[in-house]
Amino acid sequence: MHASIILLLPFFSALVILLGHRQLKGASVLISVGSSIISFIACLFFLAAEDDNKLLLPFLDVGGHFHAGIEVLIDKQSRGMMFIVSFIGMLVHIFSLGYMKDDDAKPRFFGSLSLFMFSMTGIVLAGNLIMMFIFWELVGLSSYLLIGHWYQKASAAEACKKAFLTNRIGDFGFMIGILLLFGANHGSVNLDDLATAFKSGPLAPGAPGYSAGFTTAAALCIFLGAVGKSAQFPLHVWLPDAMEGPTPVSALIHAATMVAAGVYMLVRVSFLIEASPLAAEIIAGIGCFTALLAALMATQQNDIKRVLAYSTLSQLGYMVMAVGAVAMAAQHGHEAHGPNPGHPAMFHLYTHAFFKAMLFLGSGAVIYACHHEQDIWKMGGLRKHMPVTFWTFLIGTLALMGLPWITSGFYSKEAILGAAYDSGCSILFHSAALTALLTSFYMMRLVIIAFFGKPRTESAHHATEVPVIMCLPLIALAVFSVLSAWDGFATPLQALKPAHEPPHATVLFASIAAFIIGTGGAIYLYRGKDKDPISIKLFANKFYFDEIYAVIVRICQDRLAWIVTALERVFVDGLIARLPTAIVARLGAATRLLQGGHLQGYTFLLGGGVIAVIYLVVFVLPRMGH
Amino acid sequence: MPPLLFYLFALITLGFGFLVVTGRNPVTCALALAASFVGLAALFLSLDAYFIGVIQILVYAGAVMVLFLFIIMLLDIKTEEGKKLNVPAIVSGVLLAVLLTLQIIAVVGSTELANKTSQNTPLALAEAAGKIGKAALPTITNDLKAGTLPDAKLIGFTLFDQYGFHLQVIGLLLLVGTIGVVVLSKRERSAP
Amino acid sequence: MITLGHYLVVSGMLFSLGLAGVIARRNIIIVYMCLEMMLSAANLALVGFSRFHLVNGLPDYTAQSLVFFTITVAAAEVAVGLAIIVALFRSKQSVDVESVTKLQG
Amino acid sequence: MSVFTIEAGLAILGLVLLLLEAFKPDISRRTLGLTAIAGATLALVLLTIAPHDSASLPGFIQPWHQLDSLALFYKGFALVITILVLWLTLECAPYLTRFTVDGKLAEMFSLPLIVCAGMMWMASARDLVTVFVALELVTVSFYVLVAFARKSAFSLEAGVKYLILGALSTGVLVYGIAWIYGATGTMSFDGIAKALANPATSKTTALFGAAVLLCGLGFKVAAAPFHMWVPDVYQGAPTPVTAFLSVGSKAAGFVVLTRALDAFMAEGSIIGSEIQGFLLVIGSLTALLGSLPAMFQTSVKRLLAYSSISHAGYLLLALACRESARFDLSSGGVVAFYLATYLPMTVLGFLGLGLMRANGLGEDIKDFAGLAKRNPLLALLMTISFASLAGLPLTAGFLGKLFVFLGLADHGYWGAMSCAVIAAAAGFYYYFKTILAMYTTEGTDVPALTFSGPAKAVAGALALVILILGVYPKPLQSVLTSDRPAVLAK
Amino acid sequence: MSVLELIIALPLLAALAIWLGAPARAASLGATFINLILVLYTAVQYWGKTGLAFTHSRPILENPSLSFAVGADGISIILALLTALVMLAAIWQIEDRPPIFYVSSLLIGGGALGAFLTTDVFFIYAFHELALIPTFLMIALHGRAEPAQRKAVAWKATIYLGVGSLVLLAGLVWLVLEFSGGSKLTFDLEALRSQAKLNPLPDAKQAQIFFVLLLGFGSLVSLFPFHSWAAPAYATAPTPVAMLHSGVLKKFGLYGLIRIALPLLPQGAHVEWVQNALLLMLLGNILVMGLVTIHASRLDNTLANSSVMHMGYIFLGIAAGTEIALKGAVILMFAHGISIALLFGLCGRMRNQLGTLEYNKLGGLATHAPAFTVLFAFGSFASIGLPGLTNFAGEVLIFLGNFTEFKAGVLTNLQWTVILALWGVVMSAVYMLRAYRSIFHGSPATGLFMIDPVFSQRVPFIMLATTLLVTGCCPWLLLNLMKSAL
Repeated sequence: MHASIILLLPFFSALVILLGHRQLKGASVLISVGSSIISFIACLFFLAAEDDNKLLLPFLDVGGHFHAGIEVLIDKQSRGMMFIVSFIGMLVHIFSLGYMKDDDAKPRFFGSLSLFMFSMTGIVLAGNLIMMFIFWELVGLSSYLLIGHWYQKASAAEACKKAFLTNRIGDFGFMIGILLLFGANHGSVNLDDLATAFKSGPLAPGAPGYSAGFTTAAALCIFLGAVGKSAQFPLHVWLPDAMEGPTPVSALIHAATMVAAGVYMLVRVSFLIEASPLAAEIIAGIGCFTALLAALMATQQNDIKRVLAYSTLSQLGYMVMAVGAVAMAAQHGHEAHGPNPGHPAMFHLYTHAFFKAMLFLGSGAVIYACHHEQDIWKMGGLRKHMPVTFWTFLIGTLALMGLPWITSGFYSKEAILGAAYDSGCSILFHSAALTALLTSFYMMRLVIIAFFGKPRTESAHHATEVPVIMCLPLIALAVFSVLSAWDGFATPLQALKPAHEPPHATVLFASIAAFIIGTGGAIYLYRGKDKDPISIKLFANKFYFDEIYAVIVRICQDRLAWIVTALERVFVDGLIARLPTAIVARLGAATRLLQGGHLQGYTFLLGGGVIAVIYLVVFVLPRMGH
Repeated sequence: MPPLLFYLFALITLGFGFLVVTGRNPVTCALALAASFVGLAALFLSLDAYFIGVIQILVYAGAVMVLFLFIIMLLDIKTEEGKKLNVPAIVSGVLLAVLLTLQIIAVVGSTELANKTSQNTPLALAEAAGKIGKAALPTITNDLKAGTLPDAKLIGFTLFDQYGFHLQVIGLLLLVGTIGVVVLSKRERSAP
Repeated sequence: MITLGHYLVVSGMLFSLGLAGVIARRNIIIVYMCLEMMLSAANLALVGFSRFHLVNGLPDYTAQSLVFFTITVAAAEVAVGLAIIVALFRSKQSVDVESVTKLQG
Repeated sequence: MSVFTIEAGLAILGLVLLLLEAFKPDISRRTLGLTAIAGATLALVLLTIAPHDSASLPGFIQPWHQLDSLALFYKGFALVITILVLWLTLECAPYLTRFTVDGKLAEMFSLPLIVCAGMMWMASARDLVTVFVALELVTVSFYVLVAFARKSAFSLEAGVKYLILGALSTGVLVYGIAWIYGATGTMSFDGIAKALANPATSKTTALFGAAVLLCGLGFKVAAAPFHMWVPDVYQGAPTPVTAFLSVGSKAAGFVVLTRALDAFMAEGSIIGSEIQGFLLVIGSLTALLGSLPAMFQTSVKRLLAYSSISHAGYLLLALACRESARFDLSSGGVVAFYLATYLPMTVLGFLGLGLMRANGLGEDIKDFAGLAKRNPLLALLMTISFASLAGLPLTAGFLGKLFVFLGLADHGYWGAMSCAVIAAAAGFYYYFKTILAMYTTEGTDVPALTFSGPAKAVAGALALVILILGVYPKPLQSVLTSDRPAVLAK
Repeated sequence: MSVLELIIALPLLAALAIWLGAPARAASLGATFINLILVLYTAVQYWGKTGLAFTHSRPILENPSLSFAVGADGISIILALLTALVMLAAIWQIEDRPPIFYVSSLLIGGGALGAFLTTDVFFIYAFHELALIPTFLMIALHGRAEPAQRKAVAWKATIYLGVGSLVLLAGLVWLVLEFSGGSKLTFDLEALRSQAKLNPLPDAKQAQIFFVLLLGFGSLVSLFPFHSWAAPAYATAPTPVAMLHSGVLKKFGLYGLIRIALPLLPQGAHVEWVQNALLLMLLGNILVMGLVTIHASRLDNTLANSSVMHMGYIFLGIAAGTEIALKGAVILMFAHGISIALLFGLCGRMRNQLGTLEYNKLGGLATHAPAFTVLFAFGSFASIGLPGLTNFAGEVLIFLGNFTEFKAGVLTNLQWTVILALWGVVMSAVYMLRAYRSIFHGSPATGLFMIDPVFSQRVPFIMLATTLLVTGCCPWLLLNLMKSAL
């Protein structure tokens, strides 16, 4: 019941707004915000819902035992995730009321936002992979629409296209994975069914036809979907560009929820990853690599949103690594304890959602205040002009850096480091720690440059605190950034938290050391500077991935398309269309020559014809035994 | 017929035929054709087809060839001497003629039918008279009994007994021919 | 000994000769003569066959009737044909086969 | 009244018309034409009510004249095409008279009646003598008709070509008859069939005779390689005569061919399979040699000539499929069906050409440009005609082709079938080229084109027949298979 | 008189009436509107039923047995619905055009309806041919190019389609000969089917016939490598013709394969050489044509080539031949028809208003023509295969249908093909988004100005977009119609 309200409310809101926004005008904003608030309230009730897996609507009903319907799977993960989505969604809606006040295309924005809420809800509640895929694509669409909100800007137009296409590549793998599982599990991609199948069904080790390679392939294909959506290497390139969208969008979609959907999905199919050691290692490796890579890139970015974007990339890599690491640990017999243990990745997802959304909204407030200035070197001294924003932003930053024992980020990061440690792979653990260090470094760098010192430009100088309607969400999120990991807070969400184990000393040490070294380094380097004292081109230019990809796309796509088109013209059109036409035309012209108009020629043909016929009938055909 | 005569007439027929095909002057050709038809008529006679032989001479060598000559004279057609020969046409004509002849000879050679001779199929006229019996006119039967072949009578009997209708159609055809000639050679009126 | 085969060969040669003339000659009147030769050759074959195909011990006169018809038809054809040739001569001043090549292709 | 009397009456009517014209020179050609049409129509009516069995014929003609469904069908067919040709002559008279020396057309009304009688006799012929006599009557009449508009250089040239080649084919035909007679000892089709069933008959001789005879007949039906006369003669001859040649003369040729092949390919015939192979080869060749050059034609009349060659190819292929096992129609029946569908579409095509000539236009494809604007009705009717000739489904032309293809496929003659398919594909091209021209809009500031009410009626009726036969062929089929199982029905 | 006969006759009668002088727009819109209602009525009537319904037969020939027999099952009704919708939209969007535009649209639509709703092979074939003629004439006479060029394009298309039809005819004749059974040739599809069930042919023979039919039907559907007519033809065709041919008439070939070839030759598509050939060809459609589409630099070329490419997916469904895949194929046929008609319709409007469709000359249209942009987005995202629009349902069912027979670890050729074909989904996103980006996004290009059509002109497109949305969100509406059809 709740589930259907949560799912359908934003759907109708989106439908009404997108189709009728000309007639609705301002009312569309109210509809959207209202629906998000109602959804959130419904979600609070939903937190108490019992575990369930039921069919709401037969979407593709083909008969037989196959039906890919709208199935709602209610368990601890969907409940928790639903809370995050609806809560942050609501706050972003409210924040947008202020942020988008002067935008002409406000209804379109809110319509797309509602569409996103609908799609994200769908992913969270999805009880089977096909439904998940459906909403997976739909969040891609809403992300496309929102990134391209200011489509007149060429960069925004390119960015939304890039985001969609990169995600499509991921979905390509996701779909293959779904198909493989669909085939192997005899037509069911229901998550519960699959879990059973991997435990004791046709996909369990030892079942007839079991193949480890197949399991790995399926896991990696599914993982490719997550790589796209959660912007993992090598499909990470779209996320920084996605910052072309309005900042609330970046907060909601490209920080808190949508990009986390990949992680959520991986956790949902963790049975699959656990079934394949190789896949788990690859996933962990990719996540770890992404985390490190993005962190390095973040250290040299000057655009406030880009720093946050790379930080998001890095954190997503963290989560993905956690998924892999937990699976590796599980393969080593490292079972999680406790009655209802959560997953470290989910836990980090949960805490990260709040503080990263908070940071994005904060940066939005800064941008808003500085008249859409995004370069941190053109800010400075904002601490005094916008105190609320500064303090909330600082809390978020500290949470992200993992200020020990106080912020939620510390606990969740520690859980991941613990998982990496448990995985038995020391490279994972070391890279994770290094990433944590870098995180502290670049975040501190950001805060120091933007908020401390003195204003470096006019716009920074005249910046004032944002209106209340924008402050409120910041404050709410800041509170959550600190409290969300505390026991006793939001009891039902505890399920997201991993079983409480005393942290391993190494892990604890690494975590704290990373925080201190990173912060210290940043303070040492950037305090009072008006210019970046260090310049590493490789990091600033994001390891030249965009350029490399541009070359690859040009060769693999444009050149190939050109060549194939030429070949198609020459061979297909030439051999199948033009050649026979030419032959027939020649034949026709030749036969026309017979008809020269000369009587002697005709008599010759007639006489020759008679002779030929006689030859054929009397001398040839009888021998052929016709 | 003695073989010698057969060969003689065959030679006349074919030789003059050859002259028709090769002659440069149309008048020569027409006269050669008439001569060839006379030879052919003789061959008809040698096949006991007296009536046909006579008709051949009367209609062909007589009427038709006169018509040809008449037209040639009327139109005052020059000989072809001035004009160059159409060599490909001649070559192909000869080639086809040779091929066709070879084919016919091959067919003739391969069949028992061709070995029939007048010797092994003597006309047993008296016997035939008995067989024909009442189907024919008494005069035919009488002639047969007398040992002569009443060729003209027999062909006339066949024509009028079996092919009366066809004769009339042929008449119609001749009429159509006449009309055609009139239509096709009408002079244009001076003032239309 | 003269057999039916001899007659057939003569007939065939005459037929071929006519055909050669039809193809090789340019004067339409001569072409027409050659056509008559071919018809006659056919007649010879018919008469030959009729002589050796005995019905009641007599030559088969149905075939000879056909010969009779052929000769008549040939006469009518010659009349019409020469009329057309005369018309052609009147309009083109020529009876050469090469004077009628406008229709082609 | 027996059928035979009707035919004789028709010939007599032709003679009477000639006499009328000769002795009453001021008689209008309208009167003459209408009389001829009335006579032929009366003959058609009488044909339908006359007794339809051979026993009704006078005894003396029974040996060489028969009345089976094939004969009756072709007799009716000959009458219908004669009526249409006579009417077309009347319609085209204003411009035809410009090419005759005395501005008169009397023979153009009387000769078709005689030709019609000749074709009707041919349809009933039971022996080769009758075939020869009737065929020559038709041929000689056509010599006259083709060259009739002799003030036109084209007509005269066509006349000369038809004359020489026709006479040549007559020679070949008689030579073939001679050899068939020599091989079988008889002229009658029944006798030939009987003799060919006898293994003692000399196979080589029979084959030779049959081959030469079929070459002679092949000329009449425009089978390749004896088709060269067709484009030139069709183009040069006056349009009504072309229509007559292309429908009437061709049908007559095919009825004789059907009879001859019934004899040659009867059960147990020693030469049956060779003749069948011959037909397949010749049929495929004809279909191709008709279609391929047609693609390059700019004159629609010439194009129709080539198309008629191509259609002859399909018909020959139909004749090659003897026992179409699971088919109500025998090969002769298929040919008859095809010809019955061929009649309205071809006549309609030539009618359109005649009407265009009557409006002072040429016969080239470029003269068709913008026809849809000048006269939408005529354009539509011509479209129907050409679409049917191309063999477009839902028109009569498709069913005929379908039956041919069914027959070929049933026998597994895939080679011949692919030739027919290629020819049909080429056919699509050239027919639609013409249709396209009719609807082009560029450069068509030419005056409207008009034609008379009766012309509209006749053309409309022909188009309607095409469409109705295309979707409801049952009546035609039942005519062809009604009470005469022996010949047409299997 | 069956309601289906009325549905077939109505457009043809309207065309006749217009030719006789009836007001073109009113008559054709009236007829197509009534037709749509009738088709919807049949769909409602058929709801929950199975098998052939509304059957009626009028014999026109005894032996070979031909009859004008109508009848519809779910597939026919879905395709009839597609035809009625697209025909209404195509006719509605015609503006200031001579009556021949209306007449030809009615004839194409009527022909397609006839092909989908008759159950006699003869008429199925015949109606399709009937619809080809106006297509050909309209491209040649009113195409968007110089006269010589448009004629060349029209010829190319017609020759391909004509030859394809003849090959098809040969295949159909073969079928009729093989399956008529007894002593009588019949063209009745039901009779042929029951005979095929009773006496199935040996696999090798089925494969041969199937291949012939595949070539015949395939060239009508622009199966690679017999596709090179399609792109220029659609790019050149007048808008209503492009909408109707690519949207509706092209589906005939696929319909024929599903309706005639598969039931009669159930093993034909599964014999190895046929299947491999089909898979290669459809991969050509998807991958080669995908790249060719990416290379296109004009909207009409992109749309035309994409339409060729998408046929590959439907063929993939046919190649699988499982129930799920075939139902997916039918849904995709419907979806592709609606979406491509929508896109071609909008493309035609753009060409009329802007005079060019070159990507490098366009841009920023979304600013002035937002409604137009939304409508275009519906079409392009449907064609990308976005969930919520019908195409997705079709595609996903086709993909799933290929995996119902699965041995873990061993992928069949079919399944490898699906995986390769999935890459095409990425490619279609590449070119459609590029088109969308170049035309609507960015700053408005100078000198090119375009405003939204007024509401009445928007109606046909809204109708199509709504159809995409409704059936996309509720594909079971279509699936329910096909309960037992396969």
